[in-house]
Amino acid sequence: MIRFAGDSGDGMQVTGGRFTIETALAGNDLTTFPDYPAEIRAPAGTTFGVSAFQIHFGAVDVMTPGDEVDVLVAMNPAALKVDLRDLRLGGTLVVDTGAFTERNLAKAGFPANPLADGSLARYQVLKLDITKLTLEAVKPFGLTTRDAHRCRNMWALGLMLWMYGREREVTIDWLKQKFARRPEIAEANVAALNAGHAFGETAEMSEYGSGYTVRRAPVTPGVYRTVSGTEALAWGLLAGMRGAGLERMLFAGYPITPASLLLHTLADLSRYGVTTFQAEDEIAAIGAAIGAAYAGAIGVTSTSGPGMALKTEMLGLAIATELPLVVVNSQRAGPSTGMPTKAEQSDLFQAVHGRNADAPLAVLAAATATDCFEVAMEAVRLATKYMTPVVLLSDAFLAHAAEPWRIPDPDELPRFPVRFRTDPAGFHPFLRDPTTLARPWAPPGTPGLEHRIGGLEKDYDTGHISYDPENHARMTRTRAAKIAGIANDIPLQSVALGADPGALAVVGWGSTYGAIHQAVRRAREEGVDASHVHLRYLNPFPRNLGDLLKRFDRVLVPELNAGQLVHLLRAAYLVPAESLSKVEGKPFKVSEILEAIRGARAP
Amino acid sequence: MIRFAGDSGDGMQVTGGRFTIETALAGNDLTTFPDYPAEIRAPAGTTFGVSAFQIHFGAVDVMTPGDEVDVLVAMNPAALKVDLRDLRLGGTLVVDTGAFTERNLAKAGFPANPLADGSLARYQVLKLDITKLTLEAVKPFGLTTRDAHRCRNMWALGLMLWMYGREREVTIDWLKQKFARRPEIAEANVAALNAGHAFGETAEMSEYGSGYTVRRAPVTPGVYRTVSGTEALAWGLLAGMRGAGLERMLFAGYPITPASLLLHTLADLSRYGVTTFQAEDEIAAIGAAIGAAYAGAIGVTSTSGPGMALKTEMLGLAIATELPLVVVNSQRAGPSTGMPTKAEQSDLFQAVHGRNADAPLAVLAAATATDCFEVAMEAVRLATKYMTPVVLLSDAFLAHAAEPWRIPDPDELPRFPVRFRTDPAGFHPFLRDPTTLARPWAPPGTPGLEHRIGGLEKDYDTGHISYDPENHARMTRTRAAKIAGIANDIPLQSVALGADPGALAVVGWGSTYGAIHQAVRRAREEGVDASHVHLRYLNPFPRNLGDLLKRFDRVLVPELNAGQLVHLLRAAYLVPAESLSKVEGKPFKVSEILEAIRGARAP
Amino acid sequence: MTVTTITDTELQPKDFASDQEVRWCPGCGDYAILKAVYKALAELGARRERTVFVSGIGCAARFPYYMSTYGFHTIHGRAPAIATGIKLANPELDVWVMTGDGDGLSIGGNHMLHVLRRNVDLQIVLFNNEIYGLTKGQYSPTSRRGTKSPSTPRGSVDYPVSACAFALGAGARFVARSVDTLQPHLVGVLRRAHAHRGASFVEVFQNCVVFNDGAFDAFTLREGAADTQLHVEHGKPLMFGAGKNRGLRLKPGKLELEVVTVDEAGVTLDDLLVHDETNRALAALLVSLEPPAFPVALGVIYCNPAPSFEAEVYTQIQAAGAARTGQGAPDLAELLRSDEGTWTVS
Amino acid sequence: MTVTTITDTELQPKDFASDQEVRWCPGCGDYAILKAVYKALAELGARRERTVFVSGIGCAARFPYYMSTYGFHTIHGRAPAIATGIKLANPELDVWVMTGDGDGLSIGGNHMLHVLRRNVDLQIVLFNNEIYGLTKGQYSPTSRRGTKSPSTPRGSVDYPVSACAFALGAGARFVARSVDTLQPHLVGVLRRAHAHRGASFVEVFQNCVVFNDGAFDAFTLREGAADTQLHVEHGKPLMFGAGKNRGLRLKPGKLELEVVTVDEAGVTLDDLLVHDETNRALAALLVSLEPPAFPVALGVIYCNPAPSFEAEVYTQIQAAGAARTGQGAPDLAELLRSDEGTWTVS
Ligand SMILES: Cc1ncc(C[n+]2csc(CCOP(=O)(O)OP(=O)(O)O)c2C)c(N)n1
Ligand SMILES: Cc1ncc(C[n+]2csc(CCOP(=O)(O)OP(=O)(O)O)c2C)c(N)n1
Ligand code: SF4
Ligand code: SF4
Ligand SMILES: [Mg+2]
Ligand SMILES: [Mg+2]
Repeated sequence: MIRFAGDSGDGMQVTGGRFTIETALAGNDLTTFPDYPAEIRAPAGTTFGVSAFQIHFGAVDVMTPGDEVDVLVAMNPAALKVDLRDLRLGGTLVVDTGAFTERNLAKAGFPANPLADGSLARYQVLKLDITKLTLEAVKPFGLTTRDAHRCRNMWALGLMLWMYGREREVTIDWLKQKFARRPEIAEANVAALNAGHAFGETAEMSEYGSGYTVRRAPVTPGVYRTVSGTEALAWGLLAGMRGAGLERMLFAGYPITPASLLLHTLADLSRYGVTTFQAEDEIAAIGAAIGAAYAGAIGVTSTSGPGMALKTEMLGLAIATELPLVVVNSQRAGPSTGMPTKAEQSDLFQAVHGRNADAPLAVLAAATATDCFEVAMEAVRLATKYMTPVVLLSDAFLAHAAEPWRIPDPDELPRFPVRFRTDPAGFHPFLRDPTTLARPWAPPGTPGLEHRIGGLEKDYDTGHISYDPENHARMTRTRAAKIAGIANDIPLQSVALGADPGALAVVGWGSTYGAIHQAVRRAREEGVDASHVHLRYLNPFPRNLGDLLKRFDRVLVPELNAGQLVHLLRAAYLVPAESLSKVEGKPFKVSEILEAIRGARAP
Repeated sequence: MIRFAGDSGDGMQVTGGRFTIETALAGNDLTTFPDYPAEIRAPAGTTFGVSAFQIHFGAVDVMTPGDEVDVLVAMNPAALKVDLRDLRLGGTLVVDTGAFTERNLAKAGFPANPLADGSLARYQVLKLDITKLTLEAVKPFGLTTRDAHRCRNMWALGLMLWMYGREREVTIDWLKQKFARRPEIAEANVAALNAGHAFGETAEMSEYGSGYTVRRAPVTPGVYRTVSGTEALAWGLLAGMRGAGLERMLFAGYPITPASLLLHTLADLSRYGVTTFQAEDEIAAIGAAIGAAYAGAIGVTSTSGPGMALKTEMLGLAIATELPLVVVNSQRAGPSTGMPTKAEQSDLFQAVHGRNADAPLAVLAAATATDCFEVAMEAVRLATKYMTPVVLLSDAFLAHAAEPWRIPDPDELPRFPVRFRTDPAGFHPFLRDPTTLARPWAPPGTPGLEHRIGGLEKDYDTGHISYDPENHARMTRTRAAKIAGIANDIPLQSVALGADPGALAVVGWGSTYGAIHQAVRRAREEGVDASHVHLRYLNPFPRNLGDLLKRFDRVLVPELNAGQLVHLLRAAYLVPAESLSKVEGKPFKVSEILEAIRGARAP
Repeated sequence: MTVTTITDTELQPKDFASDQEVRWCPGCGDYAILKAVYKALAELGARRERTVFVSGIGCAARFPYYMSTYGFHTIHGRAPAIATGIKLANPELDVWVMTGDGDGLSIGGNHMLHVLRRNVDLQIVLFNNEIYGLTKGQYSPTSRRGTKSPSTPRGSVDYPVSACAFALGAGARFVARSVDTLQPHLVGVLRRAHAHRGASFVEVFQNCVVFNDGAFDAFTLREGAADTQLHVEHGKPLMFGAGKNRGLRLKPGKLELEVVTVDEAGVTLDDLLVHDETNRALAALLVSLEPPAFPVALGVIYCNPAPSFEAEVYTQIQAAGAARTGQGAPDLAELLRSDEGTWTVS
Repeated sequence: MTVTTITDTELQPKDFASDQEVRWCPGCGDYAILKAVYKALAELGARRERTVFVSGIGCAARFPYYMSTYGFHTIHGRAPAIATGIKLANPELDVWVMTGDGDGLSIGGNHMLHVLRRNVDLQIVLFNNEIYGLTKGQYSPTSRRGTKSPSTPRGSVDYPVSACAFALGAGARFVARSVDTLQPHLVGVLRRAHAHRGASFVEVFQNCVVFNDGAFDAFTLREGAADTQLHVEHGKPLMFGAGKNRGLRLKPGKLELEVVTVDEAGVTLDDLLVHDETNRALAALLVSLEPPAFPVALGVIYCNPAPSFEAEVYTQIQAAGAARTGQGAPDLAELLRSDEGTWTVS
């Protein structure tokens, strides 16, 4: 695993992105994870300003950004300060000595120069004056020092591509096209890239040889690209809209980290039938989405913890009026403002229980960047088929994580056309479909179906306001039955890896998929009888889940929260599930789960 | 049990109130329940305009408003229409024939006059032209017809007081004092009261004799009064403020049914150190309460379902900043606007789980009108001692229900003085008390303790902002441990009635206390081995609760929701607790619980 | 739920009434407003199936239940947000927002600000009874200082907000005022509001007979109305009074209005200010007039149209080369192809 | 957390700085505002222990961390509500609300409306950079039409709200404006705001170098400032310009301002409007002035004091016969005795 780390201005994200593509092209399976500085732009050279990009790749499916870094490229002292802790002992450290100036060392808070004081003895350190080497390489193109300096990342990329025996063509084309309007910049970057690569070839570097080259991973044929969780989510929502045969999606949001990315991504897609609306707050955002749903579009809103809290009352209205709505929650560390840029899975309770009164809705969670595409489509399907709000749980990690993705052929995508009500005969707005229990969707504009809906309780048989006691009981039961019924319309829970029945079921949900999967695989390699069960449907649960779990001696539930799914499973099935909790704003390490598995295995 | 029912304008609440006092004076134990029309004032004479007041009394402690009515006083056709359904077969029905005019019958939606069409055959019907009799009785005082008409309720009261052999003196004094400025009105009302009473004495009524007189109930000596749940809550909060030795309470609210009553009650008590503030919405209300808590007062806010939803984000802030706050939720039927005047217990999930992130707080529930006083004091104690928001769950029923109450001697009330931090030495705002884990309360104005707090995660050791992973885990654990630790500072869970261990534990919380208690008592009289366990502490649970429940073969959990406490108990203790759910916006009937107990008993 | 089938014949006021029994207190001003809306809709030939009434919570907010059009009784204070979503999903719909002084200016003030500033094409009718009616009489943000209510037993101490001053400050482009009891006037104002493309803000002084009876008697009572009401009309001098001879002018050199009498102290008609609907400063001065010193300004006080929000949104989307509908839009395949490059595995 | 111990000697600006490293982008206008606040506090002899800075969320809202006073970094948009609670609990405290254009006017618009109308005694400083800085550059309610941002790639279409026009419409009694880079002017405005009892609203044009650099260059650049800035002073004629000879007057007979040059076309000094802080209509006209046609009005535009909310609340409570404190108040026993009657069981 490689990590590129430098100052926000050093272009580490681009460098990582390019390395990713070249690696994917080389047929390796991989996952990547960018690590941006916290919300506020920090002074250059400081530790708050460090930006990093990490790629984990190998022969067979890789699902985590990995635990320990094999090669760390540190473009300045601050980056070294922040990221060294993750470099494995004996790992390779590439540093740009040119950036280790007094000033930068001070800014990073190094009392002495670590390159000099022997504190790096436990690593293989490559001290290269990348700055100087780059400036020389690009001299011919007469750039400003600033622009020339900006080519450092390409030099570093070139070196890394050489180390792992990767190609450069695609990147070179991309550079040319990207700087089409400023050819000298393009040329300079290409030159830096080549220089870095050439440098690798030179004698001094031979000992690192191409020992790093990694075997190809077997992959299904098709056209591939890398996709981030946010992109996959955005496109999945669009694909869902298409699948439902709807004309329009209204995506209403209010900026909040890490959810804003989805708003930005969809704002660019208006040509595809999505209207984006930046509302004055999260309440107005979900309100507009509900209004749009009432008017016959699919309403979507997206936010994170604090914003989710503000949507609580409106969710109640959507449940009471039974309108199709998708609410995406990119979970972050809390409570309150917490740690806005850090990932957590702690909004599950809120999604399932967090409203006044008995107010059930459907809850789904995406497991990987590419899974976001399918889960988003499924959310639209359930929302429109059951006339209900659906909460889709993502998190700060999935929002940024990227993976290679086989681009689906639009014709192979599912279709679940909505039928708007048009027939006035016998119509009332809460007349239910006998199987789904969904009410009819009759948008304004439909002649003869004029009707009124609202948050007050309604009569089961007429849809009028009703305070009748028995009726309220009946409506409450029906709302619950409708959501519970979704269990008959979703796949039975399967085991992702391992035996069933078995000794230990490791049950997860959301972005912990990769870490759990790797841990279970390694445990099995060690001969531990462990199986991986990963939930996409958190409310309702798949109808076989209880029986499935009861076929295991023990159930371990790793979560990035204080123990929420484990609580829901215990209540639902009375299984003595145990919690493996991590609340550090970071993904699980495979080793952490593996240890717990070993521990749980012991009787 | 008696119910007075009439038009909103007929003064049924006053009538009931007076009957209550006279009954209490006669030494009977009782509970009352007013049933107001829904929020909007409806046209006079219509069924939406019916106002009723019900008194249930007997020899030994009575805790429910009772199931079936023995005597129904119907002052007009609409009242008959609405309330007859609750009159037991063979019960006594007193009607004012004078009000059964064509117009009123039509307004009430009677095709034919029920007094004439024999549809009331199954009841003992007393047809009295109360209107005419009243007008005659008050003629001497030369009132306007409107005022004269207004005396009808006193006539009916007189009759009922006679029926149950009650005194009139206190009521007569009260009337004189109430209408001190308009003696003719006072006289007329007294005359009507006496006329009704006298009428009872006359021959035609003899068959109803004083057979209704009820034995005295044994009660602890002391000075008594009737108190509603809302009054008890208001005074309990004040008593809590006194107990904590605080100078001031800021009560910030936004009107909402049925919570507004508390705002109204406290608005009158400014002389006692409470400042009330009607905010622009529920968010601002809890915001102001948090600001006040930060500034060294006890902050209190009160609302109902939809308003509670809006407070979600602010609750997160209060948890993150660890400020003492009491949030009263008068639960009503939902979801969304639902049935605003109807009671439900469906906000328990929201109180315990309804926030983003791992955000624990303390949750208490009041069981009876008088219990509101103690629970309110306890809420203030826990909030100030543990520096945490406390959610106090009440409901639409408790808000209105009234009971006789032994007025406590202020000196016997608990004291739990707050110690504000004043010493700068070693201070930081998240320095914790080793036993309670509470942080210091250092209000602005204290020299040398200037500090900054906020919603971002803080360093455990300095209180500064921190994004450190391990620190976040530690803070999350600590916040949870602090709330969990409250379990060591509250009474062990006791059994309210019945054996321990036993065959069946009937576990309740909140306003269902009376119905469950009666049902368990009757079941035990039938020889069923059932016990009543009633929870005041819903988070954390008393530390012996798990063991206690495991000592019973079965656990039945009656709730006015779709099954929320039962879920929490199953998750916490893996006990196969069963739910008895009622969601009709009405209290349980004793019979409903009794049946369930009989059923649960059967193996 | 009634099924109303469309007839091609003109709809009468009564055709806009739903089958639901109207449940306001007898004598409530809301009845009159309901009547005026029926009349206005009939007069402007509204289609029931294309008309939507959106409300929050409150007595006023029960309004949609009494209409035979589409209706959405939402939650407290949020109607403008939901109405915005409706317009964004289907700009063809004719959307009305019915709100109260608490619903629209207390809990809902922020959405009101933004829907006005964005200029979403809606008719917003604010029933101002200066009280919280539905929750039984607490004071509201428009209640005058000293209002005694269940939550302010000794009288309120905060300064009320002026609905129209707020709307103007928020950037509203249509601000008008009327009174529940002034039927023809109210109908006219509602028609003007409907004709205006963009957010039309209409404040209606509405009498709450139960909790705030007579709050507006100072200028709404028939007798004396001529002297207490100033009916503004674009291009006409600002005149009022039984004698039709009193008017408003700028205090010489000052930015203040004063009441003058024509043909007294040398005042001529030409001295009077002429109403200019498009002048925001004049509008601000007019809405601030209060009895007894001044008459209350009624009618269309400000009207200065500009393109509406949802119209601009779709103009931009079309400009971005969108097909009319999501289904007709370019194929997803094109979108899924990456600008960062794809690769093929075979 | 630093423990700052009180000295009786005068506090210097630096004494108001906390030990926390300031983390705004290099060159951010927020630094200048922070400096001005330090200076203003020192000049008016503020006590650290009695001063509280309350903020919501945003770059601007990080402000309290950089103060050595008490501080509360609350949640997005809600600072005015929390500040109101602080004042109601302890009116003696000197409370500042630091907010941004998104925090104060987007999500927080409703609380801003009500805190202004209630006239709670606070200094409210709104850092207007016409952008959402903290969340990386989305447009805000004060962004001009056509603003390209991550959420509006083709430019925003909604009409911005004017912070000061909104404040005036909300009933604010103190409205002032300054610029981050105008140090002495800003310090002066902050001192006036502090002197005003009641809600003081101060809009500061603040440059976000990263996401909206140069947004205010049209009138904030040194060169030409004399012609693009109108520094208003109560009682002084509204004049500006390099030549100190240009001014504002009312278009004859109209409610509109026009720029005139003294001693040109017969214009004399007396024709110019004289600034009257207490005239709301004038204030509304002044805040609406925009370059290039007009200069931007800076300084104390409106100041018209009235008793503040928390003061009135306590006056009323005392009138109700309250003891100074809850503990000193009448005995509960008295309260618990019922007006409906009690009875004794022995
Ligand atoms: C979130 C929420 N808070 C409070 C309420 C209670 N509530 C309903 S209507 C209302 C105010 C009504 O006043 P107004 O808007 O003036 O309407 P009116 O009844 O006077 O016509 C309030 C506080 C509610 N339904 N929802
Ligand atoms: C409830 C909630 N919604 C959204 C956010 C994300 N957020 C933080 S600051 C901000 C806007 C900041 O803009 P502004 O108030 O203008 O401050 P600036 O950063 O420009 O100084 C937003 C949307 C949040 N923290 N909380
Ligand atoms: S309470 Fe007032 S506003 Fe509401 S219906 Fe009755 S009279 Fe009308
Ligand atoms: S993002 Fe803009 S406002 Fe925020 S700190 Fe940077 S420059 Fe300042
Ligand atoms: Mg009102
Ligand atoms: Mg900003």
